[in-house]
Amino acid sequence: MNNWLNIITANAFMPIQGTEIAGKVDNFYAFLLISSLISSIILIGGMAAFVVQYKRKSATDKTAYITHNTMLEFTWSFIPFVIMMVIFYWGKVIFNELRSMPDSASAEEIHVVGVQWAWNFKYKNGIKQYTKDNDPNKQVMVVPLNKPVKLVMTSNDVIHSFYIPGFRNKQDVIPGRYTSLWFKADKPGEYQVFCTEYCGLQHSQMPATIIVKPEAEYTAWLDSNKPSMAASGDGGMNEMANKGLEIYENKCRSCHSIDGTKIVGPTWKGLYGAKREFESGAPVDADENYLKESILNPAAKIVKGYPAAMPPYAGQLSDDEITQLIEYMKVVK
Amino acid sequence: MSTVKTEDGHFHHAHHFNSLSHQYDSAKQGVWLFMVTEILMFGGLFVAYLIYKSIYAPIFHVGSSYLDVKMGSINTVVLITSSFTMALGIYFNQKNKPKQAVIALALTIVCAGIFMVIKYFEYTHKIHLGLVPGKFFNNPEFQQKVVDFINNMPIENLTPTLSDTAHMKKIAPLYFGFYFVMTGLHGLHVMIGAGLILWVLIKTANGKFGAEYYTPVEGVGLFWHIVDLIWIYLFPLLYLVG
Amino acid sequence: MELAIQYSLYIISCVCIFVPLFGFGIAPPTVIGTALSVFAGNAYSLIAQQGILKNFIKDKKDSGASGGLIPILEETQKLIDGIENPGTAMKAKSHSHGHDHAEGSHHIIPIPVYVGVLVVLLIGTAITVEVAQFDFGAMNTVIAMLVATVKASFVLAFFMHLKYDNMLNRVIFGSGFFFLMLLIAFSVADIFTRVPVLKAF
Amino acid sequence: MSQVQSTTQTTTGHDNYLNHEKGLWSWLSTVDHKRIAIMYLISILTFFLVGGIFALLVRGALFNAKPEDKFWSYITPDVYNQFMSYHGIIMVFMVIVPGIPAVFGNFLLPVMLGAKDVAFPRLNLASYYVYLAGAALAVGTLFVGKIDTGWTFYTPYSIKTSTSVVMAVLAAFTMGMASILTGLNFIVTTHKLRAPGQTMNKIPLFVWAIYATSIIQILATPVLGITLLLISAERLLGVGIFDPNLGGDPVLFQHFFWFYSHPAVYIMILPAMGIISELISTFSRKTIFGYTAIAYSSLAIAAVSFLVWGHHMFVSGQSEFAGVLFSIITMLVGVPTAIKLFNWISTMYKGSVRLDAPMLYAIGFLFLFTIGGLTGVWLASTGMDVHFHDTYFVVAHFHYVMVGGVLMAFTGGIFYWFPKMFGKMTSDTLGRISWVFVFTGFNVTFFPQFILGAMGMPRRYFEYHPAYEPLNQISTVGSWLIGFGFLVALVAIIQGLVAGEKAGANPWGSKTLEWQTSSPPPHDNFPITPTVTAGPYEYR
Repeated sequence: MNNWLNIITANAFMPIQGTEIAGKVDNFYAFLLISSLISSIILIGGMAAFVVQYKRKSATDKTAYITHNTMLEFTWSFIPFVIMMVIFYWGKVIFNELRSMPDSASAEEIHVVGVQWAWNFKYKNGIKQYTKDNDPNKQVMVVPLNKPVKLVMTSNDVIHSFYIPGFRNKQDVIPGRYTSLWFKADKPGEYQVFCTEYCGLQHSQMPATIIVKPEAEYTAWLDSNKPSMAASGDGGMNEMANKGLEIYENKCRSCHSIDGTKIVGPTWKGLYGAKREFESGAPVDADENYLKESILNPAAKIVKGYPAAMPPYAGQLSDDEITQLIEYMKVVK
Repeated sequence: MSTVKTEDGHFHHAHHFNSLSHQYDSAKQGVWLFMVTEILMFGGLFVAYLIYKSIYAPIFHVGSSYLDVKMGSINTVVLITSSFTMALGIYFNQKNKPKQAVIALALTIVCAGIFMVIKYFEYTHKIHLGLVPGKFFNNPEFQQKVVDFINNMPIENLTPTLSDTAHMKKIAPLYFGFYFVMTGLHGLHVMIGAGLILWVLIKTANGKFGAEYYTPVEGVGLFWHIVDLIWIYLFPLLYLVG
Repeated sequence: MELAIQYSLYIISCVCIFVPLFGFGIAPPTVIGTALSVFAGNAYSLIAQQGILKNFIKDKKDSGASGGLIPILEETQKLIDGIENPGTAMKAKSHSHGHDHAEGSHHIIPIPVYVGVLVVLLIGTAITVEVAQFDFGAMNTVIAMLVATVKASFVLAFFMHLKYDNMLNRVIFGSGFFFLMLLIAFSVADIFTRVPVLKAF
Repeated sequence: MSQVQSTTQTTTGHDNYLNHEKGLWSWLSTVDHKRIAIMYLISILTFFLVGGIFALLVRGALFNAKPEDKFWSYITPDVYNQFMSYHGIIMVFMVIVPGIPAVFGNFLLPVMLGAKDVAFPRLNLASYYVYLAGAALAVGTLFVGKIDTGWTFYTPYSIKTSTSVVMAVLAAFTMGMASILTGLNFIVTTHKLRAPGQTMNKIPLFVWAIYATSIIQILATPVLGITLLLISAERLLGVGIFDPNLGGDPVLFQHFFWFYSHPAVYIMILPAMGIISELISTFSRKTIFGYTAIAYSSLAIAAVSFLVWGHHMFVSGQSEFAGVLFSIITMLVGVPTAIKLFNWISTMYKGSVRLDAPMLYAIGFLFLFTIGGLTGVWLASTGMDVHFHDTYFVVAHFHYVMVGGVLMAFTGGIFYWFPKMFGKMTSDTLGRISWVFVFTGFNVTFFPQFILGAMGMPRRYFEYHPAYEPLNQISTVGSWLIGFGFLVALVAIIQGLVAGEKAGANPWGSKTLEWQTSSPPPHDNFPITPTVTAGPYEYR
């Protein structure tokens, strides 16, 4: 019984409602479901009835000669038109609500950067979350309950799309541009995030979780995770290496680890100066020249045991940026 | 199409048409439909051009100053003249004067040749200066000029996109992307057109056409005029509008 | 006739619903334009297919009227026949003329006209180059495009014989530009109505 | 009363287009539109088989949620992405877009108009070879570098990926060229080569549909052409028009792409609608209800299709205003579509309906297209689409329209016109069996995907949340049923070719012009050019 009620309230098959707008979307969904059901009963039912009723009885059946009926044609073009305008308007109202951003004073702003194939979240107080990180605490975006959250999003490489089924909201994340998305979660809990714009090899492996916490817990989380000055300054790293770290986080991190784990490409831990063995050709010491070549034209030397998956970065990184990256590699030990 | 000239000097229309003029009208309609596709194909480029030009005006302004207006103007005149001689080629075919028609068509091909030679000099000059599309671009002076131009702009004309001079410097090669793609595609059409004109020239010389039947000349002519038409728009857009 | 009433009713109701929805921005001209063209299309099809014009001319002629609008109407009817039944129209022509000379399509333009067009085009080029020396601000592109369009229409009309060609080819070619306009209009409707996203930190 | 006083009596039935000339070369160099249509049929069925195998592989890979459970370890994410891309590219550019126009349009359009051939027969042959060249390029990528962008080639992914995108886009460009040439040919044929008395309001609705399709092909394909050329320029030179790194706007690419690809959806479905009009009228033995409305609605769909492409981009970063604008115009497409559906159903009213295999496929079309069309309205409304965009809901919707619509009509068309094409009947029993499998299998495969979409499962996922697993397994099983159904249809075709009983000129008792000549038609279609005196559906 409960299941059938669900169809009427249109929770049927839809994910849990995490926001007020989700409820509105679901009401609209219910309307569409029911009106479509009625329409298909009329159309398919009518068709089935005619097929049965007017089955051919003999090879010489006489049929009625009806060419057209203006009144009927007008009716069945006008009534769908009116219904569709209602659907349009209802959809437009919801769409406007989904897209009209809260003013920045009252909203919590979080920056989202999509990379192949992970999400970077950055908070105002400097907290950085990276969804492909080994630390499970970092694979989430924590947001406050009952407070509008505005996401300012961009991408570092290709188009991704930030989709939260529970909030019925989705927005493409585009390189070279900012897009935004907002929600006001009204139920605490965990919500799934998907990438819905095809972005290559691990398109399906970039999920994230949004954790909605009551405001007090949220503030506590913000404070306890606030990066200390020492950590962010990263003692011992010079300015060049620091800049390199930034580039690493934006462009390299999803394929190269700095803690020795194998992701897609080789780890950078202890890379500088080590001997490299290749699928073909003589081994080489990883010096500046080798590293630069491997960044600009990765296909030249493929490290043994790894796929030739890295795109060339010629034209995407300047010479300065490459030097900074190599400086950073020197630091990763 | 499969029209043949019989021994007594008359032309026979293909079996599925009623008459020669029926066939002529159909063929011409076909050619016009094809011209529509040409217009829409170049049109796509023009749309992109207009949009980017309105967003990144300084790049296009500085970029056009790097093109040689003199060479562009000569090319325009050459192409217009070739259109004229092409029209004459059709005219003389209509009047059953194959000799004059061959001369007119040959002149058209010569014009196409001149156009391509001038284009060649323009291209090599640009390539020499490193003024080429993004991947191979190598001309810091051009990028600096774009930045200078933006710095000299009145402050109220600056959009957030333009104020980011580092970014503008990076994307400055965009103009030459457009220049090479648009003129390159157009140049390709000029060469195809010249080839087609050569084809109808040979057929004219062999007496395959006459006042009754000259559909291929007309069709090739339409194609050639479209090539001209596109240049008429390309020239001011690339060379003159800063 | 019934059909026309039906569709006009339908279109009027469209307009009634559209205009209040969008205010007087881009939509009303588009909607009204579409509505008018659909009206025109319907009227045309009625005239063409139900022979209204033909009957009208016949009635008038039977009642002895001549002059005035009648010759024009007859011409129009011929044009419609040409578009509707090219096969039969063509047959009729080749029978009556005995020779393959359909009007329009084989029109020969004399050389002086071509020379005139050439001169116009050269002058046009000179004007474009000259005008580019002066700065009209935003009008630069507009002026250049206007001159180019004038030149282009000369090429189209004379070199490409469109002036003497049949209606259908003109419509075909025009449609190319029309759909190009659609591509521009809707792309621009997106790109220039985007709201920039501002970062708070 | 049929369209013409039958002319079949004068033909002997011995000389037809199949035996007019002999030898392989006479086929390869033919300019006969009927032979070209048969060559298209063979190529398209072959590519359909290949695309179908890719579809089965894709569905097979999705049987289990996690990679470690997948029953075939060969399929890794990159292989899956390639399969998914090949399925899309082959099915869209090589099967469905050329499908009905190139096969049935080529075969029937001149015959239905009472013409001896299409306007430009040699161009017609050329377009076949251009199509084959494009197809060869596309299949060639299988051996040179593969392709993993999906059929949409979205930038900047298509610029960055290391697969052979240039070759693939050139393939699509070449096939677009073929599609332009075919469309151009059909428009001129329809304008110029109608038999005496065959006015525009006496041509069959299938011709109307093909005509409207050709207009779209002419107007939309060139924009795809330039877009694809720009992608290759982008990869080779880095011109920057679509590359955000160099100042380009990837959303502009989507505008350009969908300016073609949305009308392309109607390139696919309009001819199918034309076939359905023919089938329903013939098998109900009744005049089509609302001829004018159906004919004009084809043109209306063609026209409006150019104004709605932005509904593919509601969440892609286009402005809110543009989204709303595209949404309202999209709603208008629903009206002519509804007109068509209602008219077809009313055609059956007080008719004499016979459920032969072609009619079963037509009924299947109506059923599936109703569902596909209605869910299309859901997706056209902005508020709902934000949730459904790029989920399995979209996948299910367009498969309901493309497979449920186009392929049902295509298969129905094959069974319907088979006697005309080859002069032999197919087995009705086999035809019906294939329908049962295709129809059931189709619903089993794709209905669960609506639910998956509502639950939020994104498309083009290799690995997915375990909660979606049961429905995916149902879906995969359904795909096997479809595969089996089409195999049975193939058997029916081969059986008909080899051992089919001889068909008369007009086995279904239809009134349109193509049935008034012998089966198979003679080389010139009609011994004497017919004079048309009545409309195409005069069942009195």
